[in-house]
Amino acid sequence: MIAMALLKRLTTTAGTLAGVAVVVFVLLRIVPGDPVAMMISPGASASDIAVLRAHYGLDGSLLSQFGLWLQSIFHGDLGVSISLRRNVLEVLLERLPATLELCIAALEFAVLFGGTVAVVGTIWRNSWVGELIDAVNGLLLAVPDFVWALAFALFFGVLWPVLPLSGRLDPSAGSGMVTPFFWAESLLRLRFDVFADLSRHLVMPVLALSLPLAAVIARVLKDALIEAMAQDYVLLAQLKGMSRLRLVLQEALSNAIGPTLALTGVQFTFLVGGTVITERIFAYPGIGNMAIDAVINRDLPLIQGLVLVFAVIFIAVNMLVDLLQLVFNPRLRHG
Amino acid sequence: MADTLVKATGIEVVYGARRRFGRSTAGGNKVLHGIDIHIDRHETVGIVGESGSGKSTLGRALLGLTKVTKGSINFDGVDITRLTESRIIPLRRRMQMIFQDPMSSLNPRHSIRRILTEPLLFHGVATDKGDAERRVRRFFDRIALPSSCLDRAPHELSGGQRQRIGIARAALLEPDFVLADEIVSGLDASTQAQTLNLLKGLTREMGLAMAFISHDLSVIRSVCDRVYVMRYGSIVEHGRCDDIFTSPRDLYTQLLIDAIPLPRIDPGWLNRGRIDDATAVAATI
Amino acid sequence: MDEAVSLAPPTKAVQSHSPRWRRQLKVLMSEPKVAGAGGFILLLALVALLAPLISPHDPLDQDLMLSALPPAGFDGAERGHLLGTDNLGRDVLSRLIFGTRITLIVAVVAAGLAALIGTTLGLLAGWYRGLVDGSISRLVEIWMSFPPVLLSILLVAVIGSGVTSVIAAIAIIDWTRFCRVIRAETMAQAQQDYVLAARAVGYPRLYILLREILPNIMPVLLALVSLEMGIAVIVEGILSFVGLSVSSDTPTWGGMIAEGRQYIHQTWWVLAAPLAALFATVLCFNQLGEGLRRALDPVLRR
Amino acid sequence: MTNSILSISDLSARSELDHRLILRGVSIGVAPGETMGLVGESGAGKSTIAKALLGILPRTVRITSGRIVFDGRDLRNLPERELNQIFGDQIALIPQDPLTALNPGRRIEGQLTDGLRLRRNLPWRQARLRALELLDEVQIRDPERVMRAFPHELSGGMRQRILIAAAFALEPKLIIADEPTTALDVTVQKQVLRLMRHLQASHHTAIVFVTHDIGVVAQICDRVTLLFEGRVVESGTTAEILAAPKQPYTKALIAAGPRYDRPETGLQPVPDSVINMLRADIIASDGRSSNG
Repeated sequence: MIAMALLKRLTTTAGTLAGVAVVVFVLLRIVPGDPVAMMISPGASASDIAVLRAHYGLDGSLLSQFGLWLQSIFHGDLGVSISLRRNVLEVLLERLPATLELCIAALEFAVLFGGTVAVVGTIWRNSWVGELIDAVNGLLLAVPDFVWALAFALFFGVLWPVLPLSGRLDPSAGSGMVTPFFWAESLLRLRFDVFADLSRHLVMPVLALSLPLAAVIARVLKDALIEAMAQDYVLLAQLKGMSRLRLVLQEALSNAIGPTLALTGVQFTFLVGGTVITERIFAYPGIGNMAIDAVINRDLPLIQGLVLVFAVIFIAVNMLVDLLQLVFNPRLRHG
Repeated sequence: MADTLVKATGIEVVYGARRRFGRSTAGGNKVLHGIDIHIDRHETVGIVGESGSGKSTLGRALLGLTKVTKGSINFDGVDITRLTESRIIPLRRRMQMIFQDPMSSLNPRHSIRRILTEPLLFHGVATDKGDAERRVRRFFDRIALPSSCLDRAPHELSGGQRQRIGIARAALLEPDFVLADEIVSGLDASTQAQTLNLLKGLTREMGLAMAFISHDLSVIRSVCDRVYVMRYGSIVEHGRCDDIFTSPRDLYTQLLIDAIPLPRIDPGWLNRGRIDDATAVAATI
Repeated sequence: MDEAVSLAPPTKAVQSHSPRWRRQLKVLMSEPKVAGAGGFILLLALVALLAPLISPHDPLDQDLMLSALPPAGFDGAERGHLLGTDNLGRDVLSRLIFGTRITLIVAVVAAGLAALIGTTLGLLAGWYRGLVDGSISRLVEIWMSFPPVLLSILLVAVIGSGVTSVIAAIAIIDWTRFCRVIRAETMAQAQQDYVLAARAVGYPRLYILLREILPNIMPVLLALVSLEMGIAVIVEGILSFVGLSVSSDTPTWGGMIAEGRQYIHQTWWVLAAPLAALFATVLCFNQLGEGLRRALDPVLRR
Repeated sequence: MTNSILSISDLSARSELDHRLILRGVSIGVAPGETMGLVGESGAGKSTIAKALLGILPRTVRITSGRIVFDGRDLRNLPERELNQIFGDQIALIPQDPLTALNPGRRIEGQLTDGLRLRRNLPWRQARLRALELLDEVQIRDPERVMRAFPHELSGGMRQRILIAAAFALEPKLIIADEPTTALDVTVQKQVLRLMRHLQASHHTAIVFVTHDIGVVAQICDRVTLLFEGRVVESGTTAEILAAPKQPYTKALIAAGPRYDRPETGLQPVPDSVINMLRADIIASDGRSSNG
């Protein structure tokens, strides 16, 4: 039964990927003006333009261009970035880990913080604690990552300057990191000085990205928990002498996670999308920050590469959510 | 059989069949297995069965609201099984439906006036708004509802009032045939009796034919002339109520009748008819 | 098994006799969130409309003599400039007031367009199911595989900056939010008995969608529109922050935030003022949405 | 009621929401091993009594007067710690809807053994064995498979048997059966009623059977208490109540339900005159008690 569900999910994912490829290809080709003109740096000679046109097969029909383009992507050849003069794939792989570390840290914090708030809000739902949580959560839901980032920059960066305002690592700390996964590597190699400095740089961007997700998780999980708590099986468990905390965690949580997962998945993709602006505000060297420069400089190959990377991440997240749904919802498994 | 109003022959309904280019392939579960049923004019026919017997699906199939995968349905001489939507509309007026849950069967955002008058204007039963309003008010007196209800929304009325609005909506269109799908299960004995008496009165006055679906044999006995007993999508027995209830032929019907607890002391009832639990278990997992 | 049945006669007493719409309006206003948030947004609209009259200074004229003045209450503040001036000597409060115009225009128009496209497709997908639903859902899935912010930046860069392209970008990207929610709500409503009853009466399919189902979608739709207006304000802020929104001389909150971010150490208030305004506006649209959802849903309210 | 296991005297309760009386001086006695039927139309207060006996009254309902003596002890002035030893242990519940009374996300085994492990701190292995015995006792064919199954894989009748097994697991002195067969098909209902009667005999547990179906009461209850809007209208052995009801409301309620064996007699709604008489009496007594 699970295999069939997996197969069905893979086919839809393939369909989506194909669709994304078509949209990216078309989006960058309908650009007014000659695509090459968009790509060449000023002062390039006529022969350079010809080479570029040939490279992208722009003289062939649209379909053959698309075929050529797809082929090159499968071989990992995302072209050369115009503004950075480097292979797009190489640049992406170099800066992606920074963004991944940021997103995963934000996800962990959001799940922990949002989950705790939901459980506490459920246990004391009939008291002022419950009402307070609802009110504060209502406000949190309204504040996007963009506003959080700027508010933190203002507060921690200027009024009470405790945290570094930009960058990922102080040059003085002398990283000596080998892999691009600084945070993980510094922990593994017990370089706590580097780890501490990295963390100080991460606090504000992580908080800015995770608070909106935490607010969604808190609200959705709490509603699902309260609905589960009203069921008879929780009443029976209570009569068996279970404590309130155990009632929530053992009886209600297992059934509340299913519905929460779907929404958390969607919201997490917004979080990943949010790195574009949050990294920009904190000058954090991830792929998000680079995306804005790519757009401003009309660096089409780099833009193409970035959009594809983001799309792959989003599709992977959605697939992961669907698989987790199977784990948490026995009814789906048995069909 | 001139006076047969509704006739269904060999009906099969399969839910969840994956349709490839119009042809429904294997898969999906068959809910009705070749049903033959007929209802004559001015006759009240009961359809009884436990949950999962397919009685509701059969009811909706009779009205052409559920697609039938095999067999045909005939309404007053017209084969409505594969009629296109536009061609079935004139017939719709003559076959109406009353629902079990009065809360969800009335549009929460429409006023009662709109719910009752719009169908009359749509089918031309009423010539204009004023005529429609007069008909509704006259009918309200008949079913003891205050005409001030007209300006209310459904959630502002009691359960009993909403149920009578549901009956009014069907009856006002002066249909020939009404389907009542579990309209009293979940009501108290008193309100149940009031609702059933109202319905019996209306069917007699308006000469309606009615298909009355219920899981409660006692209700069926006091409302219907004939009854069809259903189990797992098939009809196990049918006949006049007096015959079926006094001398049921099919084992399942006997089991069903004997399982009804009567409000009288009957020491032997509890242990009578011990069907082997294995069959019960096998049948239900 | 509800226990609390009053001694009232069997049929529920019928309440007052005022027409339905006035009662619905009274109910709307009784919801604190709707009254409060709605009030603030109306105020904002007034400020946008009367900007030239109420703004203390011309938002564009620079006065280098009065540059970088802190807001009132801090030492060195000038009486005429309540919220101080930026490093070019322009009055922050005036720019904020004029910035309201762009913000509201983008919010209302972009959210309206996104709602129009998304709701139409959502209704069709949720009601007609089958191929229609399949293709629309696939399109939504593909569209949601792109990060909205990056896509909007890309679109504006491609179409060219300016208010219309910002509005177009937001609408083109955020219609999926409406489509997803309205499709789910339509499918939920379609399962209710009142839809089957409408089919039994004989109304044609499209008639049922528009006259029976759509009114029941309204609470969700209205709440979503106000939420979307809040999101549109944010996206406009981001786009002008990145320098892609309106031409630089028309003041926008996002533009002010971008300048504020650059000189954050010298003139922090140039960042704080528009940020506070942005937050208050988004918060109000958000609370208005929640208030509407609770006020308009009869079941929730009872 | 000399040797009663449960004796409720003059119990009254009020709703905090609209300050109306839900129970008006209810007195009920139940002997050990006896089945007492609580009958009445919806809104009669039977479910409130059941919840009071399990200590799960909603926050908005407050008991204003009366005593509930269970096994010789007045529940209304016992410390919280002692009450927790009674509710769910010596007084158990058989719920109404088997669809929502079993946790869809957990296998049956955990839900059967929790009570044994928490209340009797039986080790895991012993609790599992006891659970298998219980499933056998409720005539479930393949206990091992059912233990591993999830609720959605089992029929309604099967799930109700499991809930009954769970109720009898801790050998309670009193079981509250809150409309236990209302959600079941009539053939399954009969099997479940037969099972409950059989288990009651072997465990000699008292049962308070809450229902609105007089037919079920006639077949399963030794004694009956008929309620109308929070007041006891009539009480006695099932035979007395059915054969010679003294109150007009009792007679009318028995006649209201349709009967397949006498189709012409059924379908007589309780006459308004009877209802108004009862209500007048209630308002009079409310007047006395509120200023008394």
